[in-house]
Amino acid sequence: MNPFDAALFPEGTKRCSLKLFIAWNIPWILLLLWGLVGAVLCLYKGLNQTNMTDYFAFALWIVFDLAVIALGAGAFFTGFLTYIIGKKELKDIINAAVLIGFICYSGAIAMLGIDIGQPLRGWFIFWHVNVHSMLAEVSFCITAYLGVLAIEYLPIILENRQIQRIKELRLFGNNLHEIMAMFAATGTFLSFFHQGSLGGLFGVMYARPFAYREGFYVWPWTFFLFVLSAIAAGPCFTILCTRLAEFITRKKLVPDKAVQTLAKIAAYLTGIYVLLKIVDTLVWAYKLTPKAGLTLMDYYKEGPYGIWLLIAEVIIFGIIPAIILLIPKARQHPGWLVVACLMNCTGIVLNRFVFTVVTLAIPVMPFGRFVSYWPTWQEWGIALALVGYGFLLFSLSYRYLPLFPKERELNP
Amino acid sequence: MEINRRDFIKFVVGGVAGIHVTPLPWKLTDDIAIWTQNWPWVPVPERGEFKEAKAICTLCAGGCGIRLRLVEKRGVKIEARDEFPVNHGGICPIGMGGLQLMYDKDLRFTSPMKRGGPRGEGIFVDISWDEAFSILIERLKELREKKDPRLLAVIDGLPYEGTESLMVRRFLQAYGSNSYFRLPDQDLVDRTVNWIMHGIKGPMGFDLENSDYILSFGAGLLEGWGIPGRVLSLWGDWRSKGEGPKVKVVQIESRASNTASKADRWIAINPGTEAALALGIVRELLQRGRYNVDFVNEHTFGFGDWVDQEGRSHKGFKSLVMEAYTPEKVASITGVDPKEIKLIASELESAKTPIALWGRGKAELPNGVYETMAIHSINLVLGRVQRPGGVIISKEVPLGDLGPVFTDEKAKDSLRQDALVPAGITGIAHVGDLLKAILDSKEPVVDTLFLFQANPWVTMPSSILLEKALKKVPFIVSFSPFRDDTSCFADLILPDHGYLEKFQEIVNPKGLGYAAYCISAPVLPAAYQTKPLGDTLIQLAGKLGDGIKESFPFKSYEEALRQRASVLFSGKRGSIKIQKEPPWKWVETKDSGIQGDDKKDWEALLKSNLWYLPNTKESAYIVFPTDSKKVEFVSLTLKRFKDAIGAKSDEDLMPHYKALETEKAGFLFLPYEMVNWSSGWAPSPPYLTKTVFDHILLKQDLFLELNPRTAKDLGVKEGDLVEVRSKLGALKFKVHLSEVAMPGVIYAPLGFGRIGYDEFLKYKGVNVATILTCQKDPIAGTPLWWGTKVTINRI
Amino acid sequence: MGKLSEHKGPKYGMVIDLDKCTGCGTCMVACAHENNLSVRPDESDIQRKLTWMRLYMVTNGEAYPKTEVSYFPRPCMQCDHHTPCVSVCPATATDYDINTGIVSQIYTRCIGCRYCMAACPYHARVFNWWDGYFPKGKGLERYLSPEVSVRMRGVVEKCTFCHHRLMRAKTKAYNEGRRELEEDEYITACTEACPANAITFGDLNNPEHKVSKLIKSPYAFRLLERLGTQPKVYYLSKKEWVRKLGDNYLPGEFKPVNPPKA
Amino acid sequence: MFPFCFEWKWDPDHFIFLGFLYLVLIIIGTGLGIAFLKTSAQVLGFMRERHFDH
Repeated sequence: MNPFDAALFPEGTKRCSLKLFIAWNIPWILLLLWGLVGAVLCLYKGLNQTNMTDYFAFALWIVFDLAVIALGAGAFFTGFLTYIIGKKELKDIINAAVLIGFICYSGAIAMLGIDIGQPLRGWFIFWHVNVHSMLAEVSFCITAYLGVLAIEYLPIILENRQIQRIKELRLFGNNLHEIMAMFAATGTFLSFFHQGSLGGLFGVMYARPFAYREGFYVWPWTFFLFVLSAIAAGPCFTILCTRLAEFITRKKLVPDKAVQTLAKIAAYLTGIYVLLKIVDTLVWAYKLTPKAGLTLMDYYKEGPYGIWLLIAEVIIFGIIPAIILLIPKARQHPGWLVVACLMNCTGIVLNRFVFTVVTLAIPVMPFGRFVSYWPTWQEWGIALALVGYGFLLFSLSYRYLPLFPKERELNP
Repeated sequence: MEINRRDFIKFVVGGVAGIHVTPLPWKLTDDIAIWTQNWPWVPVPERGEFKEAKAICTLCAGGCGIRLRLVEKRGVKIEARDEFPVNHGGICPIGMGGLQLMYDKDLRFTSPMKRGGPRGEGIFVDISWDEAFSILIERLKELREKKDPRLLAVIDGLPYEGTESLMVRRFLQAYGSNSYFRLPDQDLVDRTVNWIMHGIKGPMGFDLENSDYILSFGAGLLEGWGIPGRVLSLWGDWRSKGEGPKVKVVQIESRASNTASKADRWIAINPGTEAALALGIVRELLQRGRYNVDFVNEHTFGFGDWVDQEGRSHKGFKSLVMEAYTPEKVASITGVDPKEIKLIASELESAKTPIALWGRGKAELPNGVYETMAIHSINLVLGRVQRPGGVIISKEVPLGDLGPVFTDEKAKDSLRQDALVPAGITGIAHVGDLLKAILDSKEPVVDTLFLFQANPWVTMPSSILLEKALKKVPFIVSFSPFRDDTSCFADLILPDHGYLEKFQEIVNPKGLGYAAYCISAPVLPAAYQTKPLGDTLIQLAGKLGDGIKESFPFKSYEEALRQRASVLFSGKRGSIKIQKEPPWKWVETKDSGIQGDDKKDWEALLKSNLWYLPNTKESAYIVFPTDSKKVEFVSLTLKRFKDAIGAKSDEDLMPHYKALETEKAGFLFLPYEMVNWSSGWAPSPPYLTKTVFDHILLKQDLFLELNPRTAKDLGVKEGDLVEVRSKLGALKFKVHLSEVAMPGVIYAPLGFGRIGYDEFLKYKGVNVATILTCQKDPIAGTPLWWGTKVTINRI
Repeated sequence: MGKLSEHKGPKYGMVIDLDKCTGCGTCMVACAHENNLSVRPDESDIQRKLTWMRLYMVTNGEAYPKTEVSYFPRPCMQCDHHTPCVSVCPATATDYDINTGIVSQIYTRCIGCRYCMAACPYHARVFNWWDGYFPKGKGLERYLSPEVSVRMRGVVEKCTFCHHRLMRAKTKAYNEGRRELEEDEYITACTEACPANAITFGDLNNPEHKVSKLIKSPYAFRLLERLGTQPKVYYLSKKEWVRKLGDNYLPGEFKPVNPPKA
Repeated sequence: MFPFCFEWKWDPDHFIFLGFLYLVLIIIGTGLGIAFLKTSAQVLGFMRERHFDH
């Protein structure tokens, strides 16, 4: 045991040796480096380093952005439940949720920075904002929300044993903690809108029949579906992450009560989401599509993307996990819970993939042609770096911060 | 004082907070953004005063009128001139992209150069004009004194009646050589037909502006036939909904080309059988007696059976056609339904001013002479010669000549001997003949070869021979302004100005329906160290001395042009002023605009850029300077040469169909041409690469076009890589399946696979011309290229 | 945005007669020249080809010898109703001009997020994946027009109906003390270049202009009209199969036009 | 984003959108401010520091 290292551990917790810890992180660091090379190339040489085209204006990166932002929704939603609704048991998992959210959002924003053709002018989105653009709304909200997440994450950092020694920082942390409800509320507000707007992003493209949806006032139905799917899948992802942490650390970190509360809520939300998604799909297939002169199968008549995508998204990775989660016996069974959460998250990722990639792969002009796309290693690198970054930050936080308040109790 | 952790943290926090209240980070962010808006490597076009200049375009022998938009002296845009009668507002993509050809350094020879690498690699090093001249003079003097002057050969791709071409021929003659070779093109075939049928040595024209029914035998009206600017613009008029007579276009072709698709009717025909169909149509007309009896009786010879001086009776055109071209027979040859033949005949009957057109694709590659005669015979039986909307055979431009050629003793001696490479009855030999001679003969047939605007690598079928042959030529000189493929084999470059940088001239724009002379002064300053061809020749002659010098008494090319023009002015015919009444209205021009003052007239001519002589009622009654003083269905001219052309029967003196003998095995391989891709001497401007579809060229791969049914037989799929092999060689293609292609026939576009020019053209696709196998036309000696059979193998 | 359509001022539009169009591509070359488009050594990748005017080749799908090909020249449609690209641009880098109906693009403002490209069903927008291709000393910058700024890498560009030509015409008119432009005073580069005169350009709000007469033809149609983008580019064709390709139709939906009895 | 950017319009859309944005920023700002001031107050001893537990 390296004393300097050990001195940083949360009080009364056991951690693996520094060597092992470093060894564990090497793959993540490598992923980060790969991503770094890709990023440098893209920023220096331009986006010709990717396989994106005028047809595939959005591609792998946007899919990743949408996915992680959806999965990161656990943060705001758990925060909302904990601080606004007052579900005290969730205090035991909120830290982890916040951290996951922070990882997802910071990663997503970094990736967006590379995705745009003129990163150095990226801030024009704010300066010259077009208030009618869903993307503007998204950018505003996720940047603001990232700030909120940082503020929520800060006290956790400040709870590090050594930092606690510094009076100012300790006090600052405490004081932030006291007014956390205020930030949680703000975060909830912001998240609701950008999760929605991410859906709106596609729903408003009324000249792309595959993505277009009608809606309420300025918000297409996808707006609400995305919010719903995000808060349904977010908690599941939080559960998965904590379960993974528990599996890797071979410790129990979160009391079942917290997990079950989340699972239960996720269950109902998933259920509602899937129902609405089915309704939405039917309206889309039988009202909007014919209006554009197309049949449902026209969307899938060519290219690598077939009707199986719809089946997989709605039935296999929608209805099934919803059912599993809704059966109390099933969701209390650790194995089934993980399976259900996994499927649920997959469903949401699939949904984001379909809206991003398939929308663009389908020609709208009768004499247009289907296009398909495969990312370059630069694109993969940058996308996977997000995973590496996530593992790295989570591992560090777990090792040095009291991420799981109940860890001591659960592992005496 | 010692700093403890507290102070340190205070310091850091304070610092971070502090910096953000200063404007520094914000200013920086802003500056960086501004930098991205003014990246130094993004060119900023120079500003300046906008001007406009008028010129003509001589990238082909069309002579379209163009307007040039200038910023100071910099050309920034080319537009077509609506008031210019030749193209009346039309322009082709190549002409539109012309400025890129002027400015793209790597497309041009930017100064005199000599070879700096192996032959054909196209590696050259800059030299001075003096050095270039002295190298050439030395060689020419030695050749003339010590060897045979006839070993100086010329490949001339310049417009035949142009002053530059005249100067080239004059130079050669004065030097004492008769080794003059042209590129075999349809213009040459037209001239031959004009000569053997009408007795006129000159180009033919088509008064399309007045035609109301166009029967096109494979003429790629939308693929760049004739003057693309003119034809495309006419096409627009023909398709105008509303007022004006409706013009009907019927396209006879094996492939669903743009012309075929956009025509009122497309008749799919077995490739190479056009002549049979034409004569079948003639027969149908004769059968019905619905032909122009007066014209045929008064103005033609050999229509009916005839008796020669020896009293031997011969078969005439009519009986030939009636016997040999019955609908059934024609149908079996051409694959065209007899009903179709009847329909065309009726349409020709009812049309007021119909015309039959020939010249496959762009009419750059030559058709057969007999074939052309056969198609033209439709016009003849309908009396559509020298009539509005018909074929114009007499388009003389009364330009002066360049004065007498001084052939000194040396020249006289060598000119007395026969040419090293004999020409056919037309008196004009072709590159093909030269190449064969070089490859076959033990004796050297050429020592020094001059290239003038000639790029046989793409414009001549079976050009695969070119590489082998040129490598046997001791010394090659190119006068091309462009790094064209053939010039890559040159040893010495004396680069011409780019077209807009020099005096440009077109005598009788190709296929135009009236006599015209287009000329324009330079509109751009020379971008590089080049010299106008005319001046180069004058200086060359001056340095060579002797009779050659005397044959070039001009101070400059301009002077030579003016000398010719002054004769034009003195004739007081036609007009150097563009009149309200267009030239195709068949009325005398009221005011010619010629004042009788050479200087003023010259300026006026350069201002309008055009002299033209409209046809009039009188033009209809010309005497045909043939032996019979008539249009000859049976060519007595040919009769005179019947041994030379191996004519055995009467048929051989008449229009008739004769199948090309081709190998039985394999698929017929036909090249096709595209209006948006140059398959001629001028390169395609880089912008044209944007207009080429990815089912024609993708990255470096050219696509072979074949019908799905053919593909099934071959067992190939879309995108497969295949090798196409003819007798001459093999090329690699990707496969594109398309119902545009006739089953059993495979097609590929011309003009790709360039080895010259720059990254925009170089090594893109393959050069289809290389492996086309040819037979020699018995009369004009031009290649008959549409019988190439190939085998296809997947690789 | 709907309210824009009622605007009374000039609203420039285009009519392309597909029966006249020969597919020669002169419009594309003219456009590239007029608007300083960069051309790369390889332009064969249609998904990354920089061109504002794109030519689509279509066939009637019949087997030989009934095959027919035709072409769709496709500039920016300058959509009039709730312009799909304009509403989505987060940085207001593209805008719909109420006074002309022209959709503009500000290259120095564009951040290259490409949302507009995703929103445009016509693929009228192209992205600068590379820096413009102007190698040092090659001379490709020598024919660039000072009227149009050269784009930098990483921004979206599109057809602007040669907006600078409108400015040119307006300046001229202003100097001659005129407020109104003549019909043929402002036309796009492609309109001027088309050798077959297949393209007509003018003010759709002006009943005197040819365009507003032409669009009344029963043979006039617009691309993907039923999506409701209200393009200001119209097409004409007497060929049913060509008109049918102008939009998506469910079986039996397409109504052929019977040519008016003469 | 600010009235001096040319695309700014004094219309409801801008009021609602940017109104909310600025509101959020203010809330976050105040939050941080409160925490900061409170802390400094406690450090400087104007205010008793409460023991805090989760």
